[in-house]
Amino acid sequence: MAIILDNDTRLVVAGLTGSEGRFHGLRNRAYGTNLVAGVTPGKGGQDVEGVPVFDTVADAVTEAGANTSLIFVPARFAVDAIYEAVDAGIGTVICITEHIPAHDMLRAYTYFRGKGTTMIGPNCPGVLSPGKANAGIIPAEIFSEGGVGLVSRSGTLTYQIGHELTQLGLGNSTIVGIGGDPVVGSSFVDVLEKFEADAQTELIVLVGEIGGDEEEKAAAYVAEHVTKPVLAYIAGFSAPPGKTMGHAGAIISGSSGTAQGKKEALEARGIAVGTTPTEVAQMVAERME
Amino acid sequence: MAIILDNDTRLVVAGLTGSEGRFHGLRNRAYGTNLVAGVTPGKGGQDVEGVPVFDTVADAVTEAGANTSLIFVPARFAVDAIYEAVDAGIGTVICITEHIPAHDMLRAYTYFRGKGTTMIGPNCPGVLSPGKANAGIIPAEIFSEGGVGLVSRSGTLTYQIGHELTQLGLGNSTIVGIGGDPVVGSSFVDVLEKFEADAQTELIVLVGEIGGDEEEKAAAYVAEHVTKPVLAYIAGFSAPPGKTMGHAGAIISGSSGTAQGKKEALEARGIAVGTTPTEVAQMVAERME
Amino acid sequence: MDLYEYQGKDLFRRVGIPVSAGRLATTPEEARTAAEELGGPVVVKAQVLTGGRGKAGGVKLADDPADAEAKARDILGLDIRGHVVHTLWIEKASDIEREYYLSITFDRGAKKPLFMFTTQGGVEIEQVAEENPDALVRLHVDPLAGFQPWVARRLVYGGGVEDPSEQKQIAAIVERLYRAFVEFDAMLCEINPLIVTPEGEVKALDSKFTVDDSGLFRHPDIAEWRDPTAADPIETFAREKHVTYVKLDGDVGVLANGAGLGMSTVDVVAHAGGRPANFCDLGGGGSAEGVVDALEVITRDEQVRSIFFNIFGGITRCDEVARGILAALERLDMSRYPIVVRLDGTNAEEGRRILADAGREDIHPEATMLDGARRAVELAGAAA
Amino acid sequence: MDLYEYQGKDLFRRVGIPVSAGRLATTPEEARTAAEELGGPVVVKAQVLTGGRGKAGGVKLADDPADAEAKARDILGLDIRGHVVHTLWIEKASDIEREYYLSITFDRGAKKPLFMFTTQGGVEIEQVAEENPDALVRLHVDPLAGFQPWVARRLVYGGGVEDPSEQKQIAAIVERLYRAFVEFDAMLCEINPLIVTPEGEVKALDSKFTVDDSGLFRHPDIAEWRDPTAADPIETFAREKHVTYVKLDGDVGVLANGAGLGMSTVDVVAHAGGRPANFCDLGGGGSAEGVVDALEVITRDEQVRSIFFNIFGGITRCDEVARGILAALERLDMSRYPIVVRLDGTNAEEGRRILADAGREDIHPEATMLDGARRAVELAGAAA
Repeated sequence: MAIILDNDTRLVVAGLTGSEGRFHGLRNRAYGTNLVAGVTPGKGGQDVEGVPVFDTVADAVTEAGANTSLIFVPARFAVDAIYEAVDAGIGTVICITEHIPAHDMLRAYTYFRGKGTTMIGPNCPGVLSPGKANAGIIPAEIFSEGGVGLVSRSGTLTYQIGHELTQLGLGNSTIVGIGGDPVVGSSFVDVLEKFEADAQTELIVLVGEIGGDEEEKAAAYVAEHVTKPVLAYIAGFSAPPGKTMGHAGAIISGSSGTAQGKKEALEARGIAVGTTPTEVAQMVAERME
Repeated sequence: MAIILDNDTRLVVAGLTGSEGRFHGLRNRAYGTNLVAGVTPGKGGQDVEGVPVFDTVADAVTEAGANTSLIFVPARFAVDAIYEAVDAGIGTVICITEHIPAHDMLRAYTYFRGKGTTMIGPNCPGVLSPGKANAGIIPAEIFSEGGVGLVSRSGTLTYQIGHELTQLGLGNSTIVGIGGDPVVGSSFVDVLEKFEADAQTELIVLVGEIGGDEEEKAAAYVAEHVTKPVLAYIAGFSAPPGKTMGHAGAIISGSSGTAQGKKEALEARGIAVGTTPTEVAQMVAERME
Repeated sequence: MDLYEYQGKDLFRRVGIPVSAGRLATTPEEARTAAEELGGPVVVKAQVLTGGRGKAGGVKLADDPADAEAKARDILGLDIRGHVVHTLWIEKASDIEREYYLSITFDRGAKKPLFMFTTQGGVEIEQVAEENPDALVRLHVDPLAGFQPWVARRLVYGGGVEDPSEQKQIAAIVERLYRAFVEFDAMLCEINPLIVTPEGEVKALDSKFTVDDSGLFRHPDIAEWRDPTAADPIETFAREKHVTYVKLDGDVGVLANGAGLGMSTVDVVAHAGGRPANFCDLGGGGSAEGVVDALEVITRDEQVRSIFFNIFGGITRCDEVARGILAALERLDMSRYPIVVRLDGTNAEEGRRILADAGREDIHPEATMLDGARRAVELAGAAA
Repeated sequence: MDLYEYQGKDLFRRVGIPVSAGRLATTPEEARTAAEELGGPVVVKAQVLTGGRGKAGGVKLADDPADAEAKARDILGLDIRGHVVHTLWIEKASDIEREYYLSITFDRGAKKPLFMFTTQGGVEIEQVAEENPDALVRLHVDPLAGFQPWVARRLVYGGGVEDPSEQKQIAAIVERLYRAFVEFDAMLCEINPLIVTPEGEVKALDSKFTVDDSGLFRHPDIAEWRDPTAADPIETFAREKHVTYVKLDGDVGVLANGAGLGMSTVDVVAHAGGRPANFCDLGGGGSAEGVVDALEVITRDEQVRSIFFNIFGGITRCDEVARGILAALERLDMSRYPIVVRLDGTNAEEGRRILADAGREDIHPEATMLDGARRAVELAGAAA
């Protein structure tokens, strides 16, 4: 099973002929992902190591049966690529690109949510369903297949926790990096809903960070709608207010968005919060026994 | 039962302090409609013959429990009144105003359809559920309660047919004037769906006219989804191409939108089309026996 | 409101869509001067609000100013499908390598703007749609999300444009056409043909532009472009009188209240074997004064032999209509016209009584729409 | 990017939001000249990117040019919450009848712009929200449908503004503020206070404006406003080197790849009993050159006593990081800093071998993040 990506995934990479798109697209294919097409306007008819390139996403859907789009195009063109994918009937859009203007994403978000599209990112490492498919830049080799669903606003921190899990002999159903921007296509709640419905997922780890109130909303959602055990980790306890910590969304404004506030909100709903990545992994191992 | 308006209707009139809004709003109340509020910015706190006036629709919802909005404000302000009603949580919006720019309605349509609002009009005579409630300018006294659902793009033509029905001893569940503009909030299909689901409605009369392809779509919809008998009348057989016939939407463009084309589309789906209003009424009477 | 080619091109120019240089001319002499100013060969184009002017001899190439004057002389005064040519657009002639088609319309069914593009330009788009539907790319735009660059790419790549410079130029034109469509409250913006010159330049060789009448208040400059000479003179008079009127080609004058009832009345007159002279909607108000105005409009049509009033009173009060009829009979010369009157709905009885009390022989009351139509047809026949 | 009051007011002026006339000054003499030009009493206002300047003595009324010069002298050089005043905004003084509050922010939770308005202006909005929540009107705008006039009415009537002229002026300001918010890619536009003068004129007496860094490419003029003197000098240097760096107040320099791992590393250092000196994200690429740049930035902070590299290689290759560390040790004076290195993920073994082969005593390899943090804390303590 897994979520978002599975054996039915037919991936098209927007920007496959660019250096990043090519590198990661082919890496994803090497992992076993069914990479069926690339899209680069003006390069239709070419191919990248045997993967056909089309001028438009619509062509990739019609000619190659693409159902999932992975976006690697530069920030100024990325929102257009999102609209294009949605309007071409792509059901799942994963956008790696960072520095997309927040207002552009705000409008795009309102649009694709109305269409029922599943969107992950932008400014995210992508999605990996170990043993099935990988779309993005997550180093798949450090993860193995299993029952832990992992959802995170951060990339490398996810790898760190995944690595600790692997070392404890635990695998993952799906790893979802939802991204660190102020507006992302899927929130924790959206992904929790999918994990709850997924047969493979036995336990969920939520990796949050300072800024916004998505962790607080996730806590409320878990209390009401999630029957599976949920554990959490929050980064940014030492962050000063008013400074963005790398991610555009990771900023404490006034008294809201602090790591301590998030930890308390989660614990109030019965979700245990680990102090270090190592501790979280150990807590997972205990629950999974 | 009836559709759109019933005994649970709690009407707010946007523009109640204007001459038209006042005249028709009070007429609707005199008919028995539960007129709970009026809205005119800057006149909050006043009343019109005992009906409280508020500055905003939100206040009319909160303070007076309004759930249906009837819009009588001038064209330049009418779209704003639609958005305001939708955002205040009003579930049914009926807009009488004519000459609203088509682009404004196009955007508003896309917006309120996404919110699940039922919108009737603009440039329409309103909705009447005989014996229950009347919102708009339909002369209620010529209609009686009964089993015929009547949906029309035109006002007076509706009265004409309704009058002929009344003279044959037949009554109506609801009379819906969907309006004669290029973009209206509810199409024939939207209203047919409601009539099909309505226990009171036994038979449906659809009154179309030249322009657009809503009658053709209705024909296809009836064939697939409507179990109740449907009869039709189309106006504009003698209309020349390229001239708008009073309604902005009543225009034959190229070979599309002709009365003959609509008649054929309806008959191809087994919907009988009367040649004159009188004939339609007689056909209804035969079916209702 | 339909715009002339030269007006549409003015709007194109405002949003940056390339068009050829040109001048207006209303006399052969002005055409000559225009050709002199423009230099080189020019095209002399009849400005009429109808299609098919090319076949009708309304578009001609002129090699020099003298030729332009001669061609202008030929074209001015031509009757093209009932439209007499009063104005010419003199435009620098273009060499044409290829002809494409691009338009954006108001798709009422989908409730979205619809782009259409094909490289098979220069002919009627309906013909392409019928004979070679695969060559026509159709694409909707979400009115709230607005234009996105991929829309232009889908049109250009989907249409099979292969030259990168052409792709780029057309994509820019697509985006600007959308801007024109929204900014000017258009119902239709069509470029046919959109040409490619031998030098690879893409430009709009023609324009078809329809502006939403309800949006005109935002565009006073465009509203002023309305040309009273373009429409039928009676329709122009009707517009001045604020009467909704469409001229038809028969002898039974028709008045009704409401557009739907009006159309239906025209149909019923035809159904009764008559030939309606017009469509005329008294509107929702239907004051006595409005009735007088409408009768004044209708009787300007010399073909009219009888008049049929078909009123179903809602907001309109039948007594008011009856008073209007009597007022018109006093103020206008109505002696040639038998008037059939059918009144129903609000205050119908009072209206009927007012007319009866007037005791005029030229007023013929009827109880139903169908009977009224039959009577009016009969009276028109008798008067002919 | 946060804007100074005078910059935000410049943007307000561009969209038509009324503000008082003013001048910039960086010396007491300029303040005097500004006051002379403006005429009458002026307010001398410290331009700093932090709140609370009023309480800190950064805003003073001056009766005449001489007084303005004196007040400017008082304020220039003040340290307000760590921000030294270099620039003053000299503004014509306003009489204040009432103080309101109006803002629009990016509501990340709702994914919509959020307007807030209250007639209880002039104080921190958080305080109003807490003490008198009913007095605060909160209203979202749909980002696709955009601004609609009713939004302004709901704010104005809901906030209880009773004077019709005020209602109208504020409604116009609301609409313009939305335009500023969208046009300038703002994350926050706040007017506090929005004042009403005794003459009934409504205007913005202050501005708080934050522009989305990712949107700055559309606003080169605003991007140029970035003031290098406003930030910590090391952060300014980091920006020049394209290193993502936030200064903290400890002695353990921290480098990690990725923002999340970076924040977590800082936390784990604190958890291990240490005091992190900074947050520093090497970014996704993590080239050897990037590592040298990051080390150069971190070691500008004289408080740093030890450095902790915490790398989990994904796209970042650990061998590249190792080479960068060795290159930095050659090119920079790193003798004061013991360096703890934890490498995992892509090419981790090769990276560890490269460091081991270098045989340097100042490099301390550790196998886990937690052990690495503990070691770095220990070494910082030993070095202190």
